[in-house]
Order: sequence, then structure tokens, then C-alpha cells
Amino acid sequence: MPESKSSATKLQKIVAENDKTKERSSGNVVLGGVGGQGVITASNTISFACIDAGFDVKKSEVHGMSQRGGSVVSHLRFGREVHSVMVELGKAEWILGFEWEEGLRYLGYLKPGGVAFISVERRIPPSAQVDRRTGSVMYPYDVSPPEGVVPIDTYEIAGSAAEGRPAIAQTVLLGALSVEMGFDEEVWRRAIAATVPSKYVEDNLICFDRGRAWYEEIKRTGGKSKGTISAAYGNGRTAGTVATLSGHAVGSTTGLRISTDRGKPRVEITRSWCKGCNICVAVCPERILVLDRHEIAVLSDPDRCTGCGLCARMCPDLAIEVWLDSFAGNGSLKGSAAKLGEKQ
Amino acid sequence: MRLMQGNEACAEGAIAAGCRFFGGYPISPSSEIAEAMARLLPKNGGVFLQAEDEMASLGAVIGASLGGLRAMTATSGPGFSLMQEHIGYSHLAEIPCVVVDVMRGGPSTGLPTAPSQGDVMQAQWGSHGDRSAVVLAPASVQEVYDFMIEAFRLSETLRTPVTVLFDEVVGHMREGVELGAPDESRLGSRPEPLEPPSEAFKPYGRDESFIPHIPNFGSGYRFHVTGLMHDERGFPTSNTEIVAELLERLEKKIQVVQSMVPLESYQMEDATLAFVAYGISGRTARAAVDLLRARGVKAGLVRPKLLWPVQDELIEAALARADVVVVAEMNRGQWVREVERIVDKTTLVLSFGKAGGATITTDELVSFALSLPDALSIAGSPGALKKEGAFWSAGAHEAG
Amino acid sequence: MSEEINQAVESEAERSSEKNGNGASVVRLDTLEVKQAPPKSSQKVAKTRVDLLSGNESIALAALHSGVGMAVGYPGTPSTETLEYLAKISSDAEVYVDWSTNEKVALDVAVGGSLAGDRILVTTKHVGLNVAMDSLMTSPFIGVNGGVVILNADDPGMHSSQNEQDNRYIARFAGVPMFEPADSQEAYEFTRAAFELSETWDTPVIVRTTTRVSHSRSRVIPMPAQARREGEFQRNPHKYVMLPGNAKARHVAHLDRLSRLETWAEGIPFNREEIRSNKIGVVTSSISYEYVRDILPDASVFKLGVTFPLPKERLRSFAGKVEKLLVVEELDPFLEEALAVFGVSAEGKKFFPRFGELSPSLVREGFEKAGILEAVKEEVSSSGTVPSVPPRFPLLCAGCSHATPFFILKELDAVVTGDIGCYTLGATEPLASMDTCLSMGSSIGMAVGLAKAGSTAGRPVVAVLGDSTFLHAGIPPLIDAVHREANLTVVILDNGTTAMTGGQPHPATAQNIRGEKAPKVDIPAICSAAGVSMVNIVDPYDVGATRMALLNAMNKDGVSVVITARSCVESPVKSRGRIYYTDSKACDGCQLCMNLGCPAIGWDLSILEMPRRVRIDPGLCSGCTVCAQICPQGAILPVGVGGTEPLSESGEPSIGSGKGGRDLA
Amino acid sequence: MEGRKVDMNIELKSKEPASVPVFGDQKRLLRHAMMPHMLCPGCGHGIVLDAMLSVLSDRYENLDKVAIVAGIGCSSRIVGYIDACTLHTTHGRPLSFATGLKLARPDLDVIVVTGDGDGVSIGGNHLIHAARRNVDITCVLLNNEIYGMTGGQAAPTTVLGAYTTTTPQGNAQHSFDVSELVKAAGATFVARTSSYRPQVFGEMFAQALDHVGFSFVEVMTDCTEYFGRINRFGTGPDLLMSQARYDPEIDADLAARPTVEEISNPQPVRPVLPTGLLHRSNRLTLEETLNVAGGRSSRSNENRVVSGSARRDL
Repeated sequence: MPESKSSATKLQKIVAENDKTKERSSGNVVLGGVGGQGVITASNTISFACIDAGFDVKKSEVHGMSQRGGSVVSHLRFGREVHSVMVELGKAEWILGFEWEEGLRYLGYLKPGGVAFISVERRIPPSAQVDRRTGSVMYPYDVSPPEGVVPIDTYEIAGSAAEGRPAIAQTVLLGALSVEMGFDEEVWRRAIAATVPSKYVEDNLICFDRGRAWYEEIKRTGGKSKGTISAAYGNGRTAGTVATLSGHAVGSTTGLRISTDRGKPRVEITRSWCKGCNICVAVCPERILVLDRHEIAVLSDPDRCTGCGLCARMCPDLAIEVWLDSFAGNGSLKGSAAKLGEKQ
Repeated sequence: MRLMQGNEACAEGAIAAGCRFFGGYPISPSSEIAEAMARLLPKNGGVFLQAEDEMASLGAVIGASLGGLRAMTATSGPGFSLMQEHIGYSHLAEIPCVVVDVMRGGPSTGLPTAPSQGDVMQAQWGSHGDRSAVVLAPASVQEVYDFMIEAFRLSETLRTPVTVLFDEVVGHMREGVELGAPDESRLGSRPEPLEPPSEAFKPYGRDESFIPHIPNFGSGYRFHVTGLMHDERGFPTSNTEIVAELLERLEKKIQVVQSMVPLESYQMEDATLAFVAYGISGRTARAAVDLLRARGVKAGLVRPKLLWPVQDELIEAALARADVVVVAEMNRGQWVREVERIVDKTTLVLSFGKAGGATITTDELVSFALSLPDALSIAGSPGALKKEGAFWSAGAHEAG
Repeated sequence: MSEEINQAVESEAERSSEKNGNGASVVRLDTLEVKQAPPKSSQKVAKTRVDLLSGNESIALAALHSGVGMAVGYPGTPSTETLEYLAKISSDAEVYVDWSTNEKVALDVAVGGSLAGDRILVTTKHVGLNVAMDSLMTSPFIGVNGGVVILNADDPGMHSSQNEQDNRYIARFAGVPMFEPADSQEAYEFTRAAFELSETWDTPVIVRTTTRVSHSRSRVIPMPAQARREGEFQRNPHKYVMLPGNAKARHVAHLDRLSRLETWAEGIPFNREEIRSNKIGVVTSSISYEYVRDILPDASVFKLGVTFPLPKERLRSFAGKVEKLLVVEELDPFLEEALAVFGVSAEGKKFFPRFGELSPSLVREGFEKAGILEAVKEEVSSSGTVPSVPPRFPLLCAGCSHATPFFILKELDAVVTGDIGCYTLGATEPLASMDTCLSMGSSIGMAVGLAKAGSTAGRPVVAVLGDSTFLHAGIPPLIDAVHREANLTVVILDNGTTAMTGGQPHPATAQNIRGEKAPKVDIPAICSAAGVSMVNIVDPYDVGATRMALLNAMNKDGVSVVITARSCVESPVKSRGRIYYTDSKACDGCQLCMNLGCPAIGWDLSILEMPRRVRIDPGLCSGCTVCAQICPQGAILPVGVGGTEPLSESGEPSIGSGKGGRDLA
Repeated sequence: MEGRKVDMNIELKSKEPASVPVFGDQKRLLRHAMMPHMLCPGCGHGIVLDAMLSVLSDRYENLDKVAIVAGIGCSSRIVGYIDACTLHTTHGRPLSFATGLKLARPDLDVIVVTGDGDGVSIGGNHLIHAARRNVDITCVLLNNEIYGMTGGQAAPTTVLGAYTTTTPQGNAQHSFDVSELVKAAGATFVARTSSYRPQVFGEMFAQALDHVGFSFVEVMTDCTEYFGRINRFGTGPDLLMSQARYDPEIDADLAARPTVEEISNPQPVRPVLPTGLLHRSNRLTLEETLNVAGGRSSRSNENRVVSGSARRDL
């Protein structure tokens, strides 16, 4: 590690870089996230900062049909004169991802040499939890971020300022962005104060400062000191490590793997006991139980059975049994549940 | 020899018979039995439970019995009425238990502390459906003690409820009692299951004795006990053939008792006037026989100890020579109907019923017997008199 | 040519001169006071003025500055914010603003208001104008007193619409002039001009935006404001009563006006010829202009601000000045066809897509195809490996009261005719219980058809629509259903607001657009009055009751109505209750709760054992309790119940209490 | 006890493919010869039966030492399908039989299955007294709010206004909160669950079995043929789903949320009763106070408070 002297030179270099960015005559930012995460507010903040810094700004956002939870993207362009509100592919100097997948989604807009700050907060939509039998999700977990991507555990960096409020933690992204975009720090602080609801201004500014400090530290040390994002699956965030500025991931993100194969479910229905009450038909989460023409329950699509056993549990006639075949090693359902209990 | 109440003797007898569970509810004039059991049972490793009512009492008794304990309850008329359903249950499910009814006077709450023999018919017919009861009627404190042992023997060996029926006088009378420990043979035991536990096990399977070999709960057998009509496995059935067979077996099982209890016959060898009386009335009648004999009347006494099932053959034989039979009981004439049913049609059966809450006295019986010739001549013929038996009964009642 | 329009030209000049200024002279814009910055900075944060307006806001501001007396419309993305913003920046005394029951009502109100002398703004999205078509077609016959401007917001790319239609044809069809601004400043200026034009030419005028113009923000420099127009109704039955006899005369007048408008179009400043090179010329309008300017900065451009009527001569002249003429326009070849009619050969749709939204990249690709730009094999991203990411579909919010009815309808296997609103998302997995969706209010009519004709194979027919949609276009078909004795159930999802567009009031809410108390229309009473004998109101958060109500209604012969009444969880106010969590020991991963499609419910990725356990995101859970109700394992519990720590350090309930759960004692 | 517990946490190390039942092998405790059972289609009692078997199969290798006592009614009939020492008694009195049995054989685990009519109406007295005595048995009461077996007459648990065959104008009598009643009577373990939540029932039932003293588990389960049909609550699945809200916590949360307008449901509203473990306390059991089997219980609660005024200390 370089000694303090050389870090000082490095710092100077960064300051010089920042000064250079101040001379910037135009720029493009693409912000991606999920409804309710504060993407629009952040793009407003950036716009205000740009105006404060003397630029013309155009920005445009598209949010999906839903109020919350849908994909939200905002394009922001500033310069002496701006025509299009839309950023061309490969022309954005900066990308802010408020959510891991949404951040990755817009990487195509990133200019060579640009920086994408992507929060590791993960919002996995119900539609991505598609493979119901194995319980895996369709989500870019195993993606190691390409060059230019800076994964940020906003929630962890924000710390106490965003306790229980992940949306506020996202201001950490603005802090990091401000280091790259330049402008006077006070410009940013004014912009935040102008765009954020007054009761949250203070916490947002703290998050901003922490994000800024964190990224300056990363830049100074080349990403080699601390900054390790702790594994925190429970919070819906990724486990992994922060990528260095050179774009090489230190370690890799931990992918979502299924540790055990649960086995192939098989449903046995004792026809002579079934009274056709329809309860299994109603409760089956996969809706694959039906009554046949004799009013006896049958499985219409065995391949879709997840083996949850709800039908067996809810059958008042005790006519249904669910078995797991070709079962590989982890004891019965009860067994694993018991283990879980022990662990906690 | 100890001096004690009939009720106390009842408890002592139960303990001697191996009773280790008592469930009861206080009611006069039986309460002393519960009190005595509460004292005696813990000393003897048994359990005394004062229940919330008579249904619960007998329910607990049956439960305990199914658990393997000899169990009993004691009550009086109103409580006995409440127990009837469970007596029926015990009968059908064939779970042994002993029910003591210390009889008191009158219907409803009636005469709580006065003697009566008014529950005789209830003891047989109180519970619904077709059922034959086993009812013992002790006449002395000693008999109470002995009959309790007998009651448990019958109940356990036959797997049926046994009622011990005595009245307030016997219950509260103090007499000397010989509390000899009964030998094993007098205690009897439940038939052991014939086969080891298996899926094919039939707890209610019949054998030649008509008595099923039902194991106790917790003995390694798993089976079903129900108050529903059931098959040999114990499971509910409504198959009429199986039901009819079950009822027939139960009836045969009960009738066996007739031969198991002796009948007391006193001076009956040459008697033309026979008293038939049970319980305390039997003792009164016995004294009356002696007095009448002293006056030259050829009187005798038949005292059944087993009221139900009625020992038809024994009684018929005992009364074969009598011209007139006077059935003396502390009620308005209940068991007299059984005597009428049994004896030869030429025999005159008279009911001497007294239901006012006082015991029948020797004088009453003697004067009644002595007035008979006049009464018979007025009536003209025994047949005519027989028809007006009610008059005699009513007269006796008034005398009381 | 009116004076005002000349003014507009001047302001255009003003604008370019002030382009890089800080906009200090701006009137009536968002002024945001900034709170004291936190202690870290000793410097006080200064007050700042901001003048970044969206296209919709610019139109609202322009309307206010035009002295508009009334503004009406029906919420519809991307037009909705216009009236909301107008209500925000104006007082009731200045402008009467409110939502109408539907777009046709709005236009009728507008024409009436115009005859009474006010200037009127009408807002609608593209498909909304279809609803108002009947009145729109005749409105130029009647003409105006106060100016009538119709904001028509198209949605190329269908960000939030059921179809993609190019409403420039409607302007031509109805013979109504149409402005097309390219950014917020133009939106402001064109709207101001449109009011003038409307009165000058005695016709309603359409201002057409697209999503990109409506929802983009850029700086706006306004012009001096006018006072509210004054005027009054004058009887004029020959002009206002469209009996055939009168209408015949008015049609002639209308055609005469159209021909004069064509002449007018030749001279107006809103159409701009920008000559830069004689090689390439591009005819374009609206947002496409901005893309063209970015991609081909050196090309000559004919920028159309008014796309109907078109300046035939000027276009011909422009065509003569360039070697190659291209047309860049979104959606249909409206301009391209017009040029062809004018005898000008130009190419457009050959290179640019006819569907969806244009983007700078698509415009670049088009020019590349046209051979004007050389295709650059440029590495798009630095690493070259942009990860492929699955799409994120829109979905109902966590705690949406619409989820339960769909969850139940799927289980009951009903044929469900849907409608336009948030609840259209009931068609998506995993709720996936909607079979059809056509247009506003069409659910009930389609249900009538399904119930009366053909066969549904024994499946019950259920029409599902929202409260606002019911009032918009659901009442006539309900009456139709009753009268026909159609065997169907109508489920009115009453969340007390027009949720999909962001929570606007409607006649069955007790509020107007300004949040003031307003008379409330009684939906159940309307249904009963229409002759529906079974009208049940249930709480959609009560799963059992909702199921029973739906079942009873479906079992009833004839028309039955079930109203599921529970406030929208997001708008107009966010409603949050005690949140719920999953006891991982009790959860057996049966996934029944996941069938609700709630974004807060997902797999717990911290537990790798099978079966998977469900986790509720505490940041998303709104506490609607529905998942807790349907969980057969009783594994979903309110935070704080079950001996659990309410919130752990990380801001969410710890998993599993370890104390055996559910102890209330 | 120890010997009879089965560790279900089987480690299957064999590499051979195997079949594992998802919910254990509780059906081994079923009297297969008696199946199918006599309950109506969709009757919640069957779900409770399965859940009971599930718990029992976790705890016992076989039910030789488990006596299950029932009264009369649909609920009580389910014991006939359990391969244990089963005692089907008279109407309302199962707790009496069970008390006697338990006192006679403290080593047996005694479970009582009863219904609302059986347990609260005709047998109400025995219920409160069993609770008072704290006899160490577990009572499961299946509350279907009606007399099912006799044809749908009003029970003491039928809510005010509900329709039954004896309340054609709607029930004129108020109903019992059975769990509260039993708790007030002195039961040391009281829980309520519903047949929609068999797993919660199982958890409560298991805890009740562990509990030393009178433990009471009430299960809300629906009579499809009478209660459901007469009150137009639908059939099995409908009634099952209608239990979803049996939770005062959920009810309170719903009440706190904004509504569009007042919810008016013309259906008779089912009361929301507290569910979960409602009460747990410790005191001497009847076996202990009666000094049965030397006054030593075969089982013990942790941290039991043995009162100085207990009878055996006097």
C-alpha cells in the first residue's frame, strides 16, 4: 500500500480530475430502478444541480403501469444546449442503478470509460420467482459486474441515517455520482434540499456525505481497502464484494444456488376414500387438482406439482398422500424443518 | 367382629373385594359410603374421586374400570336415575362396575332420609333399551359386606354392571360384622384375553361362556370401545344380524347369574302362607313367620338375595306348596309382579306394599296374615280376592 | 394573422437569447425553499428557483397564462398531470378545474363552457379522444366563443395504454388544427397560440403531445400572462343547434375555414425551415425533431409545429432545396403520405419503424439504413458484455386491494372480462385470471356477449372493472345487462380513486381535484337503480367474506354486483398498517401466498434448505393481512406477535422466534 | 414417555432412491379397515383427524399407551379411525370417563375428543370441572357451531342470528366463547385454532400433549352439510376459506386501515375469535393432589409453581 505521501499525491490527482469534470460542457445520466425507490426524485436532484451549475437540462422518465414495483428509467441530459431528452445507447457517462437488476438492465447506455453506480439492493419481482418447484429465481445473481460498474451497498453505507428506510439510503448513489460529475459540493447539497421532502433532507444529506466519502475512499485506495459488502441475503441484498474501479471484481458475487434437490413429487390419491369435496382443488397453489367425471380428485398436470403437500394436509378424507421420490439426502421435509429449528 | 353401619360395611366390603376406585356424588342416605371410601381408598392404594354429578361419577367409574381398576359408585334414587344411561353403557360395552343404590322414599327428591324399596323396578328397567340387570339385595350389615364382594365377583367375571340395592335402614343400621378377608376364589377376575395383540384381535369375540375377553386399556392391545351396537372387533355396526346376536349373547350372559346366587328359604317345607320379602323387609317377614308359627299358622319365607335376574325356577320351586303368597316390600308393589308371573295360577299372591317412608313392622305382617281368613271369606273365593289385591295393598299402606 | 401569433414569434426570439440564462425573470414557477443544511456544513443553503417543467406542466401553465376559465378532462397517461398541475398553480377563482366523468363529457362541458365565454382546456390521452369522437367531429361545426384547446397525449410505445394509435389522423378527420410541440417550451408557446387560434378561426384546436414530450422536463421561459377571458353566451341557434338544415350550412363554413387554414399554415412561425446543407433534408415534427438534430446536426430540417393543416407550398419549396428528402416521424407515415399527395417524394417508413417510440438510436439506425450515416461498429459498453436481464413486468402494488378478488376468481375458474385500470394487471402471472380487456368500460358489455351468445363451457361470467371506469363507461352496459337478463356478475373494484393514473378523484369520491369536499355519487345505488337485485359490498382484505360474496353472486341468476371496497394502498395517500413476517419454521413453502402476486412476497434467499421458505420484504409490506389470512400454515404473523423482536438491527423482523410462535398469553 | 418418542429427523444416507412422504407417515396410525370415514364431504373434522395423526405419529411409535376418549357426535366419531385405545362414550360425558381412566392409569396419555354440543352443552359441566381439577388430560374440542349429527340444530356455540334447523328465524340465543369458558374454569392450557390451519392446530395439539395438567385445544371447523348450507356459506372450500380471518390480530389490523366506505355485508358475520395459545399456567394436577401413583406425575412441566397450599402439603 502506498504511504501517506503517495496517497496525498493521488488525492491531488483526484482533485485535478474533479476540476476537469467541472469544465465538462455536457453529460448524460441514465437512472434505473423500481417504482418507489426514489428514481424520479434523484433525477430531479441531479437536474437541479445541473441548473445550479449553469447548464440546460432535459430529462425524461418512463414508469410502467404500476404505482410501485414496476421498472422506472429516467434519462437526463445536460449541456449548454440540449436537444434530445433520450440518451443514445453507449452515450451515458454515468448510470445510477437503484436496484441491482435494474442497474444492469441499462448498462447498454454506458459510454466506454463511464461509471455505473449500482446499488446491490435486490427487488426480485414475483414474476421472476418462476421455477416454483425448485424455488429458484430468474434474477441476475451470478453476474459479475462488467468494467465500469461500482456495486454499492447503499443500505450499509448509509447506516443509521437510513435505518429501515432503504429509499433514503439510495442518496448514497448521488454522493458517489457527485464525485464523478463534479460541481461544487454545495450545489449538490442545495439540490438535495430543494428536491427532497423537508423532513427527510437531513438524513438524505448524511447519506449523500457518506456516499461521497465512501467513493472518494474507494478512488483513493483503488478499491482495495474495506468496502467489502457483507453478505446479507436476509435483507434482499447481494453477498459479494465491491468491484474495483478497474472493473475487475474482487471475488465474485455469490449466486443463488439450490443446495438440495427436494425430489420428484408424487401424489397418491386413494380414490375410494375421496368424497369429492373440492377442497384440494381450491387450495392447490398450482391449481393442478381437478375433479374427474366421478367427482374424484385427480392430478391434471403432475409435472407442475411442487410437492408442497398442501392437498394432503387439507384433505378431510385423508385420501391424498404426497411422496418425494429419488430423494437425495436431506431427510424428509420434517427433517429439514427440524434442522432449521435447531439452527435458530 | 366389628360394629358398623351398613354403609360402612359396604365400603369395607368393596375394599375387601379389591375395589380401588370410587367415583361418587353426595346424596342421602348413601353419603357415608363415599365418606368411608374417601377414607379407605387412599390407604389401600386406590383413588377416590368426588365427581360433579352422578353421570360423571359413573362415567369415571367406567373409565377407571377400563383402565383395569375394580371400581364402584354409590348413590340413592335421584342419583340412580341419573346414572341409568351409563349403566346401560357399561352393560353394552361390557365394562365391569358396581353401583350401590341406598334406596330412599318417593319419586323425585321424595323422602331423602326415609327407607324405601322403591327402586327395585328401576334397577332392572331404569335404563333404556333391552337390558337385563344384575341386582343384589342384602338384608343385613353383614350381607352388605358379603354382597359387595359378591357384586364385584359377578361384575368382573361377567363383565357387566352389578347393582347392590339396599335401603336406608340397612345403610344406617349398626350391627356386628365379621370382616373376614375373602379368599381369592370369592374375588373372581376378569377373563384374560385369549390371544396376543394383533390386527385381527377381536375384543368382543364370543366364546362358550358368552363373556368377551376384553383387555384393559394400556395393556398392549389397541381396540375400540363404544356404546354403539358393535361387531366383535368393537367397531360400530348396524347389521341387524350382528346386533341381534350381540343382544342375545348379553342376555344369556346375565341369565347365568340365576344359578350363581343362593335363595333363602325359611320354614317353607310345610308353609301354606308364604312371605316373599327382600332386604330389610325380609328380616321383618322372618320374625313374622316365627310369630305366626307360634300361633299355629304354617307360615314361611322366601327371601331372594338376587332380585334381578329373577331366579324363576328356584322361587317357583320354593313357593310350590304355598296357597297364599304375601309379597312384602317397602313400595306400592313392585317385585310382587315377578312373583305373580312365576307362581302357579292357583296360588293367591297378595301384595303387602308400604311406601310411606317407614319400615314394615312384624306386627303389621302378623295381623295382616291373621286377618286373611276373614278377608278371604268376605271375598268368597281366593280368586275374587286376588283380583282385589289392590285393596289389600292399600289397606296395608293405611295401616303403616 | 393575429397579433398574438406575432407575439409568439417575438417570444421565440426572446427565448433563444435567454437560452443560457438562469431564468431569474421566471414568473410563477416552482419555488422551493430549502431547509437549513445539516450541521456538517456551516454554510447556509441558499434559496433556489427552479424552472424545469414537464410538457404537461407547461401546457397547464400556458393555459393559465392564456386566461383559461375552465379545464376539464379524464385522467389518462400521459396526459394526467396537466390538470393536476393547473389545479396546483391556480386558485378556484382563477380557473375552474376538475375531472369529468369521461372524455366525451369533458368535451361537451368544454364546448358549453366556451359558448358561455370562457377559454377552456380539455385533456385526454389518445384513446380518450376516441370516447369524445362523437362530439369532436361536430364541434368545429358549432365553433367556439372562448377558445377551446384539446390536449391529446399519444403514447407511442404503449407505456401505459391498450393500443398505439396516431391521432394526427383525427385532426385531419375532424378538420381541427393540430399543434405538435417538441419540448416543454414549445408546449407552452403552442398552447398559448392554440387558444388564440381557436378563437380566431372559431374552432377547437388540438395540441398533440407524446409520452416523451408530456413527461420530459426542460426549462420553460413563459410569456406575460393574460387575465381570464370574459364573455357571455349569445343565442345563435343556426350555429349551435345541429339540425340537418343548420348543419349543412355549417359544414360548408367548416370546409371554407379549412381551405383558409391551409393558406394560413403557409405563413406561420411554428413551422420552421432550417437550412444547413443542400444534401440532406429532413421533414419532422415533435420529439423526432430533437433526435434528428442530435443525430444529424448538419442536416437541413423542416420542423413542423402544426401538423394539420400542412404548409404544402413551403414543404415543396424545402424539398427543392435539398438533394435527398427524408421524413422522420413516430408511428404512422402521416407526413410522408401528405408529402406524396403534395407530389413531393420523400422516404420515411422505409427506414424508421412504424410502431413504438423512436429513440436517438433508432433514428441513427434509420439514417444508417438510408445510407446517410455510416454504420459505426462502435463498442457500446466498455466491457462489451452487457448482462442479459429478464424483463420486469408491471405488477399490482404490495397490499393492493385488487389482488384478493383476482386470487379468488382464478380459483373459482370464472371467465373474467377485464377493463382498463391497475386491475388489468390481474391478467399477469401469477394472478392471471383475466380473459379479456378491450377498452374503458367494455368489460360489462363483453360479459353480456359472453353470457348471451355462444358458450363459456359452464364457466361463470364475471366482468371486473374499477370504480372510476364504472362511472366512465360502465353504467350503460350494466343497464344493458340487466335489461337483457344476462347471467353475469359485475365486480366493481372500488378503491376510492383513479389509481392507475396516480390517484385522481372521480364522482364517487367525496373530493374534487383540489382536495375539497364534493358531492359523492353512490355506486351501489346506481347499480340498484339500474335494476340489479343483488348488490353486495365486501372488504377485499377479508378473503373469506370476499370469496363468499363472489360465490353467492356467481350462483345467482341474472346480473349481480359485488363491490369490493377498500382504499387504494398508494394514492391519494399511502396507507400502511402493521407489517407481517414469515415464521420460517412454520412456512413449508407451499406458495399459496405467492399466488397473490404481491411484490413483497418472495423466496427467502437466506435459507438454502428445501423446501424454500417465503420471506416478506418489510420495506414493501403494507400490512394488508391478506397473505396472513390465506396462509394455511399460519406462518405469516404480524410483527410483534409470536414473541418476535419487532425489528432487528437490520430493520426487519428476525426470522423465527425460537419461542414456539403464536403465544398471546 | 421418552421411550415412545420417535425421532422423525431421519438421516437418509442411502444413495438408493427412496420415497419419503411429505408429511411423515401418520397414516400408519389409521385404522385402514374403517376407511373411508363416515364424515360428510368437506367436513373439517377430517382435516383435524389427519393433523392429530400427524402429531401422534411424531410422538409415538404406536398408541398402545394412548387412550382417546370421545363423546357423541360427528367430532367424536373421528376417534374410531385412530388405532389407539379408543373409547367412544355417552353424549357429553367423555371427560368423565377420561378422568376415571387417567386416575386409574396415570401412565396412559389420555386425549379427549369432543364437539361443541357434546362438550359445552350436555357436557358443559364436565368440561368446567375437568378444567377445575386440572386433570392431566388433553381435550380437543371441534367447534362446528351446530349439532351436525342430529341434523343441524342450534348449539350453545351457534352465534346469535345464525340459521339452523331449530332457529329458522335466526338464533335467538347468545353463544359461548368456549376457550374463555374453559380458561375461566381453571384450565392450565387453552388454545384455539381452525381447520384451515392444520399445522397450527398440530403445533397447539403437540404443546397441549406436552403440557402437564388439563390442556384444551378448540378447533373451529365447519359443518358443511348444515351450518354451511343453511347459512348459505357454501361448501367445504368456501367454509374453509371463511375461517381465514379467525384472528383478532388480523381483525384489528384491518379495522385500522382506511376504507372506501362502510363495508356492509348482508351475510351473517362470523365472529372473529382469538386464535393461538390463549392461556398457559401451572398448578398441581389432580393426580398430584390426589396422590395418585404416589403423587408423582409421570411427567413434569418445567418451572412448575408448586403452591404451598396444595393439598398434599397440608
